[in-house]
Amino acid sequence: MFDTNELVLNMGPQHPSTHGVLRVVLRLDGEKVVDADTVIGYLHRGIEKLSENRNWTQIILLTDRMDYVAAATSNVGYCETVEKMLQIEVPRRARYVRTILCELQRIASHCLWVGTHAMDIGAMTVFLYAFRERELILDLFEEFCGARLTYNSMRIGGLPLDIPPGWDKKVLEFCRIMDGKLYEYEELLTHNRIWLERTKGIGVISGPNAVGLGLCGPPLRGSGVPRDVRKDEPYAAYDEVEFDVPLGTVGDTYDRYLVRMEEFKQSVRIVRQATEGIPEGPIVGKVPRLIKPAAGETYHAIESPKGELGFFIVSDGKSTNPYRFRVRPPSFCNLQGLRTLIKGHLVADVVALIGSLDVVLGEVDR
Amino acid sequence: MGEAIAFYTLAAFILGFAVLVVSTKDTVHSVLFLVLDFLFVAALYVLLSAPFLAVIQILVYAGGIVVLYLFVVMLVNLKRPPEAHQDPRRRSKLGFGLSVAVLLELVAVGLIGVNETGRPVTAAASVMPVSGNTEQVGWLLYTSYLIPFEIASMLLLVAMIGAIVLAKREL
Amino acid sequence: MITPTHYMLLSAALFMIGVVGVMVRRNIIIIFMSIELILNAVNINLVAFSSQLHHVVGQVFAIFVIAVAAAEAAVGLGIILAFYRNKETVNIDE
Amino acid sequence: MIDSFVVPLLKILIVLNATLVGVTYMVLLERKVIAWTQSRLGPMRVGPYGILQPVADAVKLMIKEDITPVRADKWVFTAAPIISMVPALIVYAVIPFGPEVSLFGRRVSLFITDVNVGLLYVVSVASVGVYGIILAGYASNSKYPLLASLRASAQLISYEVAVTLTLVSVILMSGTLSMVGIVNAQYNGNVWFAFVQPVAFVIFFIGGLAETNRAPFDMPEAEQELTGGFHTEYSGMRFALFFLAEYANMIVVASVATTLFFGGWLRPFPNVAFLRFLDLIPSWTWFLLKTFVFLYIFIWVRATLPRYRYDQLMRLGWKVLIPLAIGNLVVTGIVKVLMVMW
Repeated sequence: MFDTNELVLNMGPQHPSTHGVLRVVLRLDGEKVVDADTVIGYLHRGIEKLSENRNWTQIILLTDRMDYVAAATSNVGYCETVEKMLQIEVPRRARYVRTILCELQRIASHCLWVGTHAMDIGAMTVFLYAFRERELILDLFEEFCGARLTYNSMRIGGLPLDIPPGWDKKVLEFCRIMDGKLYEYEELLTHNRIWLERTKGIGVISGPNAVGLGLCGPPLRGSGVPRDVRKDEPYAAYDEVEFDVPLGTVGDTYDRYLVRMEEFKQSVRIVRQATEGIPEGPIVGKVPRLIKPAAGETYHAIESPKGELGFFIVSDGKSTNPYRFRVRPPSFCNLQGLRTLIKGHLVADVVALIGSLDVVLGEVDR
Repeated sequence: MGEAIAFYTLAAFILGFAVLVVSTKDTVHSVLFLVLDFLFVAALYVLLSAPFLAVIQILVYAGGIVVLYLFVVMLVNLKRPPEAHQDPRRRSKLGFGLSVAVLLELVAVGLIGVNETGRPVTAAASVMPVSGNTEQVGWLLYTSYLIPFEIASMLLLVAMIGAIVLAKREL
Repeated sequence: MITPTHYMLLSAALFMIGVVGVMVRRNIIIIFMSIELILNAVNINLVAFSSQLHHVVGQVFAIFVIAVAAAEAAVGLGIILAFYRNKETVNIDE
Repeated sequence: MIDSFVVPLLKILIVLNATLVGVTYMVLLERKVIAWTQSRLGPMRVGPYGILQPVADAVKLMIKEDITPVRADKWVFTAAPIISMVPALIVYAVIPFGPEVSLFGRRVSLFITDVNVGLLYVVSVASVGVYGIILAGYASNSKYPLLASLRASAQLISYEVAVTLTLVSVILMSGTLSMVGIVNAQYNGNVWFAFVQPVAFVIFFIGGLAETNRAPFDMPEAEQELTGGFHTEYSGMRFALFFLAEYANMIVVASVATTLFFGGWLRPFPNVAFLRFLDLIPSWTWFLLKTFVFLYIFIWVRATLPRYRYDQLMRLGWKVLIPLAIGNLVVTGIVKVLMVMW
């Protein structure tokens, strides 16, 4: 009906389902999306440039501000990159705690994702259920490092503090609770007819196309590409724990949903193994008093909840700050796929797809 | 007396809104006045003890047909206001003159005719087997007027298909 | 005392307003609405006589008129949309 | 004089006020029930257990600035909330809350009026309610409301067809269009129509959800897609009117469902003698109780289900509900004819 004049709809940056300040300029034919432009940059703080003027330790707390729903993961990613540059051996105990924190963080991030994704599609109850469990994780983090959102929970070479006494018991207790709660989410969504109709066949992307678009993390695995940094290039203690990498088959929104729901379970499994197997020992390796890596460049990637989070750092070997600091944020790479995914779908699917890519704008814009 | 007050009030509203329908610049306002007009016509039907027809008037006209009008107005109004320029070819003056003349004639007829009291014609009133307005209408529709009723339904079906064919972008 | 003459006058006036609308306006949607007014004027007559004669056949015919009006609106609006899509105007003289 | 003017006026006054109070508390009920579903407490601050929350809401909405967008169509923009509120309220004219009872020594019927075409009246008034939403979307002169009002008009017209078809099968059962007559037919027939017309009831309920823009059919006001839909540009009291109209419509749908399918004011098993002690509870309480159950289900559904997509909703309406309703109607007619021929 609008075919003589397409309707240009400006979705965001102030919109309830753009998860922050994403702006999508949609060209609509009726309710059908003909084309979409993704506009980013509303949350740009110049973290990469700032980092080039901070010393190596100070950068840790900037990494908190990138993916603010999974700050500990960014901390680990950065610290491991610097450790790789300095060739520091991290003690086993620290690596185990890092694994636990990363996986707890993955559960927390996925909780936020399942809540908001379901909310975008109109199922409001899952949101509050998921936040209830996320709260438990935030409590665990608060006990570990004193903060609930931006943790600054890592140090180069290890951990700032040992885990508090009894903390591991609480983590195991959380794992027990989480197993039951996951069942609740699945009850509300996985076999819900409306949920199936809203997610199946929406935003289908094949494996090769997903690789071509540079998707990573759950969206890539949802298309059936077995790529998980934790398995392919193990870091922390991932080579010492058992877990499976869930894969999708079709590559639609429902597959991405299933992949993340399975990752929940795998994360709980990893946390349980790692917590039960924390070795005794020091928490910090041998770190020089003045951190000044030799000249050269390093790239190190870890598997953040959103996908492959990489740090590329160049050191000139002279100053106490990086010469060049560059982050490869998974949300940014996944967001590139949005335009391809939403073409031909309806306005209502746009929010489902934004949710299904699980982007955090703090990380996209940095 | 009460009937007279009701009639004149309703008549005033009906005519007033009708004038607004044809004279308003904004098409959407025009559609709105049309709805109001139909609602008052429905009230007139109640006054004429035809409640079934009144409800049908609201249901079909106000709730159905005019919504379609509004829908179309909204679709075509998106770009620019219609009647942006004057057209010399349209004889609006002639139309006005003609209608004013007929209206005057009507008023004249009315002034002469109103004093004649209407003679209620009761001869034609056949004996209905059921009572109540709705039942009577239904009875007639399904007995004496069954074939016209079916033809009307066919007409609606044809109209439906026609509308789909016209409005569909590609068949 | 309200007689059928009153209703006929009302109906005639409404009819004339509809005719003026058809003659004067150039917006095809308003012309269609004027036609609806005309049909309503007819209905008022039918119902008035039905009430006068104590016979509902007038109402039955009014229902037919409404059915026809619905058909007319559906097809007419379809034509308007098709027309608008080609010419991008709703004025009948363009 | 008293019977023809004072009593009806009093009844209108009571029903109107009860409705408005009921609607405001409906909002509280919804917040509370959804909160409990989501393991929260809901409003707790204003009064004990948040019981005065509606008052606070009303005050807040009244003192809020009433914004009219500059490029809006001012008259239509103001009229739209009123247009959606009025039909929701005048439907109560024909809803029977109870039978005739004697009150202060005079026979008083617990309904405002019982017209011959009661059910059609409800349907036709409800069909006028569409205008509020369409006009709000149009008058706001903004894209989200426009999309919402296009969605709304298509949705409401489609589901009206399905709902009206189910009503026809109820009319076939009762043989009358009068709301009181329908309740009496259920009394005389010894059965609530929900048990003889289960298909019609389910379609009516689903259609009712769609007609009142409730989840999972709340496309026209989908917050996550259209940022509030048709009332995006509204604030203050005008927004409140839309809000109240939605809840008033919910109560209407619940009351109509109660009247048509669940025996209105009748107690359970109205003809079973040994349950006579149930008559101690007045008839209107039964009515309110049944209506409340429906409202609870409305809220429950909202807390549980995700939202349908627009095209899926239309598909459900046209390809599932309407054929089903027609089939149900045909079967009802055949059975009815067979029963007469027997």
